[in-house]
Amino acid sequence: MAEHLLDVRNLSVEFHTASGVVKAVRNISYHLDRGETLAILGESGSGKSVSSAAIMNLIDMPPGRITSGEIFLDGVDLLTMKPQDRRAVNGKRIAMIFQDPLSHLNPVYPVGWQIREAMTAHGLSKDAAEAEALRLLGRVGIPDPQAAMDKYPHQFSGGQRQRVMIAMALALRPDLLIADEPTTALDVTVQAEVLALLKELQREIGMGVLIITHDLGVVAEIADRVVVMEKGALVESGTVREVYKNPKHPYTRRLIAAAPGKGAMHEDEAKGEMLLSVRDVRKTYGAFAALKGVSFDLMAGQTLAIVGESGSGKSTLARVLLRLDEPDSGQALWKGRDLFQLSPKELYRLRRDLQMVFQDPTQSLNPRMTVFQLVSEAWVIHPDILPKAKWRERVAELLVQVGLSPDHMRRYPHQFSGGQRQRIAIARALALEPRLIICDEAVSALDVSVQAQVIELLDRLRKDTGISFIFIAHDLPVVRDFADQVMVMQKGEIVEIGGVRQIFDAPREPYTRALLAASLDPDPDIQAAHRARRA
Amino acid sequence: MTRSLISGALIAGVALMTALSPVMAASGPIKIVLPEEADLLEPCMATRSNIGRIIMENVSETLTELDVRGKKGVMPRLAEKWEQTADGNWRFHLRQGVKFSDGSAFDAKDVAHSFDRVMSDKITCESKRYFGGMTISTTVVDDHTIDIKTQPAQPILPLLMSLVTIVPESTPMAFVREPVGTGPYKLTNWTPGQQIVLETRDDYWGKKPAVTKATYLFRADPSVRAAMVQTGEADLSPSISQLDATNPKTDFSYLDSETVYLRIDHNTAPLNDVRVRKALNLAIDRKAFLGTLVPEGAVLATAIVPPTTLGWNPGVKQFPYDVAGAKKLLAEAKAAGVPVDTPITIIARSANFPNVTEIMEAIQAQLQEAGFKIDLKFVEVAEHETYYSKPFKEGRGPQLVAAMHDNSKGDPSFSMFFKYASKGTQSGFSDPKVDDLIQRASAAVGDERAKLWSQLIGYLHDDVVADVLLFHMVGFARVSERLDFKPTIATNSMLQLSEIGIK
Amino acid sequence: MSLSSTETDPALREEASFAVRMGRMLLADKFALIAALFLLVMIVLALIGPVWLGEEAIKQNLRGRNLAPFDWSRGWIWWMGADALGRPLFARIIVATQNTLMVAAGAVVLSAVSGTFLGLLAGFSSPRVSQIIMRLADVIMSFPSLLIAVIVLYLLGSSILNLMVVLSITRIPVYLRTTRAEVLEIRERMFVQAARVMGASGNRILFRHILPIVFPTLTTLATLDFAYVMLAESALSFLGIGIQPPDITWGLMISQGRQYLTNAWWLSFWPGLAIILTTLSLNLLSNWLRIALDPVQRWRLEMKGPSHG
Amino acid sequence: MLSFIRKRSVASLISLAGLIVMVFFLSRMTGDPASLFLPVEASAEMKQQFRELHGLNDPLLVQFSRYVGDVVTGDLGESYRKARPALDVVTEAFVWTLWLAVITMSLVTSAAIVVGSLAAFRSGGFFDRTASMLSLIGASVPDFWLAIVAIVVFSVNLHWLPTSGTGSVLHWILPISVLFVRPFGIIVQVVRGSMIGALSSAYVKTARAKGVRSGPIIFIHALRNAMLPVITVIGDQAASLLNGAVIVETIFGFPGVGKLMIDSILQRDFNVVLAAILVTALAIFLMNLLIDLCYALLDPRIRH
Repeated sequence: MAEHLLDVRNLSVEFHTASGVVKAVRNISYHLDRGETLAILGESGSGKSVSSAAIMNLIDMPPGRITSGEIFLDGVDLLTMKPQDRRAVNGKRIAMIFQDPLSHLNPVYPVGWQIREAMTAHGLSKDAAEAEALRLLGRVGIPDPQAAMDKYPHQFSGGQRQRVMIAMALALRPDLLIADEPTTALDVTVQAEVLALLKELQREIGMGVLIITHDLGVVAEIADRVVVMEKGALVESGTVREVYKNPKHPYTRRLIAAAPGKGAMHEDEAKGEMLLSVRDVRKTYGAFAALKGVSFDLMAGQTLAIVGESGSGKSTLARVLLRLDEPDSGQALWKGRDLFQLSPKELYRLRRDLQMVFQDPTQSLNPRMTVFQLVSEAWVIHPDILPKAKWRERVAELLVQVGLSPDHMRRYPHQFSGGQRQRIAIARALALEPRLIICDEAVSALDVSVQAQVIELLDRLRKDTGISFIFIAHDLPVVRDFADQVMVMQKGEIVEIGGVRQIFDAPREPYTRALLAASLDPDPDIQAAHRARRA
Repeated sequence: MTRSLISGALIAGVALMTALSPVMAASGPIKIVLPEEADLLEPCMATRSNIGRIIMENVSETLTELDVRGKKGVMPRLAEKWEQTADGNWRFHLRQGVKFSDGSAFDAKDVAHSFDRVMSDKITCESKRYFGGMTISTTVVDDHTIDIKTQPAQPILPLLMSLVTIVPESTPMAFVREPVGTGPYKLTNWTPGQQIVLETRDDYWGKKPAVTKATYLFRADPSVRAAMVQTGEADLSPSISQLDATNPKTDFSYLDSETVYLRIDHNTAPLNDVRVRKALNLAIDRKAFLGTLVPEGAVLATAIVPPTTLGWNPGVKQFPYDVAGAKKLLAEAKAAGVPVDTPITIIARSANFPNVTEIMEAIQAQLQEAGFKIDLKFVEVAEHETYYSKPFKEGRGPQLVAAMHDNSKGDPSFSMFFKYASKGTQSGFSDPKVDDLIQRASAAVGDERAKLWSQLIGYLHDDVVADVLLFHMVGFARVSERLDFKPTIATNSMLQLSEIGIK
Repeated sequence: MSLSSTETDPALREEASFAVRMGRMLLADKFALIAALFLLVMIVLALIGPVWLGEEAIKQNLRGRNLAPFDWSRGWIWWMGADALGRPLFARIIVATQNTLMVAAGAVVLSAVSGTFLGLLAGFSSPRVSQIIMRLADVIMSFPSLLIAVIVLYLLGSSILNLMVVLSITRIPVYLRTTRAEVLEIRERMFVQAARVMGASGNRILFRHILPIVFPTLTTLATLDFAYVMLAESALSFLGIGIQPPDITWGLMISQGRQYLTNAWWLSFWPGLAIILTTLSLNLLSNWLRIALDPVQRWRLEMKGPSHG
Repeated sequence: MLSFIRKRSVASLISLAGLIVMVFFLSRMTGDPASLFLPVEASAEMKQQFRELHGLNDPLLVQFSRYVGDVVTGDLGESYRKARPALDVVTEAFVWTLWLAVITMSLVTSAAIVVGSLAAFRSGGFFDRTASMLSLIGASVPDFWLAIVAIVVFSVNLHWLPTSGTGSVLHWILPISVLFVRPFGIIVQVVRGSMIGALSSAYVKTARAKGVRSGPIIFIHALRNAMLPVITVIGDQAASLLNGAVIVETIFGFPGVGKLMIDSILQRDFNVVLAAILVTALAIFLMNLLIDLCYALLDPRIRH
């Protein structure tokens, strides 16, 4: 058979952990040619990143161990190479960019220096490297490259950092670029730009690109072929189109089904009584104005989605409404009383009605408390809700209500998966029987399939209990199937607010349209259409 | 094993002396290592040992000096002769042609000034304490004759004069850091914390000493001091630990005029009862200490002053070790209603003298053996002082204060008043007969004086049972073999370089 | 119901109890294990020592002073030799264990508790209060510990308790600073915010949510400090302002034996060894704790442990 | 940066003031210098006179206000025992301590960093285990014990080095080596710990992906990041050295500020004690500023 640029055969890697040996990938095989883009699609724990780490020789051994397989680069097995040859391959022939560029760039050296090093490490002269680094920074679209050379990672925005990473990776025009979740941490608009840049550069250099992602949209946008991984096994592979159109493996089907933004949208129901009415709220941190006069109303039993990119002020708004931060001005009428004027005592009472679910359940649950303690803490703080005798039984109820089983009570958060943790967090919020729950990016840290389930759960709770939700997200499709009202924010201001149908079907504001256009659709055809429109 | 070595050391030492001293005397520099640095080099503080050791008679001389090697008593130094006038005052005839190290000539005015300085209240000169309770006036008769009038008459003034260092008239009424004196040496370098250097001067009136230059170093740790002489970093260490004194060629023991005793506070029961005080004395096995915790050469004390002192009473025998006797006395006292079971506290000063901890622990054990209840308490120097000297704390329990007293001056008057007179600052009792004896003895002269002192010593020891006298200590010096030097009872407080020969 | 999720139990592995896991990890680290055992023995000796050998430890025998070690003719109690008063060193070291450990433990507890409390206060209260506390810490920091010792012991008299006080005062800032730093970081964490949203009181947040998180760090610190305090104590005794005879600690024994070092080395060698071994064990143990209590590094130990999965 | 320095200075000034007040009053509660300066036989009059001369008879507050008055005019009073300005006495001694501290710390730091880094790079390896063990032992040895043993072995028995004192270079070897041990033990462990963290960090992964050699990865990428916590510890250790290595100084007859401190404390030479505390506290403050400067140099995030 023809020689591939990259050819991974029966690769198996295992890790020794507290709970014994974990088989991270079990003899998986895939290949990739020059100019081609292969996507590895998988959710957390699928082991999608492990094979790439093996290719880059980045697996720490111990605890890791490669138990079988070969990795051929142009027919040479990387795994049996002599160390120094191996090192010569990294960066020169295979380069890699990572998720979260901030932590992957050395915080204490200027980016210019770091890009240069990629070349000097492989024998380029300092001056040549200097010049090339400058050119690259320009090429990846960093404004004022000359100045940028001497800046430090923390002085760039997330998108720019990723561009720097790309510049660094492509410094030596490698044959193969591995991109591990390159756009996950980025805003949708930025994500689109970065992916576009990658495509461009691929065409320019003619390299093969191996992109690792959990996002069908990204696959549809950039990949030619895709392999799907589940729990360390490769369950399906093929061209993006055929995999999407007729997935064979049930897991793949489930994944595609879970992709947001295809269910039915809510009708604008008749308004119930006014629950919360926010007027002209302002908040500045030092010089930075986070909220520049925000006003909106929320009806009982209604779900308001607030969508905006980082820096739009959506999270600040949540914190202010919960009195985690004090606003500079404005008022928020809650049943006629102004939230911002409440005395500590009144505030304490308000807490019962007004709850929050945080973005990352791993951090929002105290690791030292059992599920029972976590949920029942609500009643320790507000003893009048429930007599101690009833706690156990009520906790069990709540756990069932959020789709966990009562015997999870004795366990600690770290024993659960991300989705389960978020369910616990929701159960905790429900324990106070609130009128309104504010979900700050409550699902964005979760896998797609889990996302769908949690959203479904929230929606069901709304129907059953009539609780109102303020649902904060950075991505439009997520809220589509769930919101009654949608409020688009940008730079601390409301760009557009309206019924969900109106926002999605007839967006008035260009920014809203831009957001819609930027958010990636899992369907390769639709995505292709998007691209065409953009170009 | 240590024991045999020590005695060996002595014999060999003596032999060495007698054999080698007269032989051709070379000359040159030496290094001397001392336990603590002199923080001052003020002549009028020379009576403090750490200062005196360096400047006394080396830099600053006195009118008279006490012969500590022979039996000559008080000898001339800057004064050639002296006589007591009819009215009990003294006339000193000064040596002529003597120059200070700053070149100025020495005459009676300097002596007068030196006295004024000592007595002045602008500075606190230590030597002043020897003139407590008397008024002194000086009259310059001529350049080389001076009359010293004391009120009351002071029979041992010539001896006292061995404590007053003579400074030139120009010396200010404040502590000086560069002592100027008539001695054979002058201070040439003083780097605080490191070294003090004395060098001979050419215009010294007396004979040129063998040691041309003496560098003083300071090390707190005794074994380090010993090691330094051994390694040749120093030539002489006047005080090393008994344990290190293992080399008969270089290590000599000497009676160092320090007397260790337990001061009894007679004012509180049960210590106010003489039987109890006797019992204390009987219960301690002094001999057991010799050669173990206390050096072999040490002498069991029957007085607070060393045997070389005027009026020392050979008739007084130290208490035997007699536990049974002690128990008996305690029983009697108890029968007589004395609260003998009250716990008694021994207060000692940590690092006061070698092995102080062990010695006190041993004494505690021995006293408990005899049926006393004894607590042992170690305190640092400042706190010790508050227990040792008056005013004593009110409401204190019965206390024994372990202390060490130094009298190398050859006359008990420097000890008796402070330790035993009713007004004495460290006196634990008040006894009219004692007061009377002290007063008469201090006023008396010659044999009469001696008689009275020994009477007092006997009375204190046998009748009053004033305190628990333990040992006259011996010190150990390590002397490099190239030196010809034998330590004396005064070596602690005075180290005359001119007495050191070099082979 | 459809919701009871697809993501079922692989993540939901049952987990051994805390104690058992610590035990496993201890087994995994030979050095730490030995250290732990050694300390255990020391603690036992500290408890029974005085009762067991109290008599022998003070029985003097001026004839048999500075008896050399390993002289088996004299009976087991003399195998370490005898001190300047002919008391068996072995007995004395055992008896001294109690004081030595008690002083150290007392000091550590005192300083840890007060330091932690102040730290929590400084970290959680108004900037002004925090400032005051931190300045106080500075003062204590630059206050020469020897001076503190002299002052306290002069005013209160030298006793084991006062010595604890002295030693603890000097160590308070260590805990204070660590705790404060941790609190400042933790109070911003999500689960603290969550508690606030639920309306939890300041105290509840401080003691129920923050303290448990700081605790491991503090335990590690305390273990390390225990060693430090022991050295400090012996140093004080060495300078003659620590424990005073007839009480004994190892440090005191060293300083008493010091003058005999050239001709009876064992007097200060054995207590010195005792100190070194104990501090060493504590250091080893605290290193092990640091890893064992750190979820990120834990695998290093658990990997070596009997794998159970 | 400037405003930061200003803030810090104010803070330390407050602390310093508090320190002085406490020391002044507390120390004066611990006994009477007169009875320590004069022999026990000295008469009450003489002691009285001594106290008069040094103004120790006035009520404490009077004494204190006088002291403060003098201090602001830069006069730290006179040493009772040495009859010379306390400041001179202290500065003399402090120079020695400073040298001792500087030399020791620079040796310790450089050695500890190299050893610690290499240990971290192959953590669990042979070198790591030996290094860790040695450093642990080092951190566990009582320094005075070590000092005595060192003298007995190297000076008395082997005659290699002078027992104590100052003068030649040789005199410095023993004190420095004794002082070296503990900080070295401690810092090695910190370096190792912090380096293990740094080496497992994301940016090191990037560097490896770039194909950078191990040398640069350890000493350029990881080390600089790992240094921050290390510097803090170095600061603490240096501070304790500046406070004076009392015991080592005493045993080696080294005229440092630590020895001076303990002597003056025991002799109740209050002015010297206060002066010594002032000087050392000041030095430590400056050193801390230096430390913060190092932070800023090492980590741009602090700079901006």
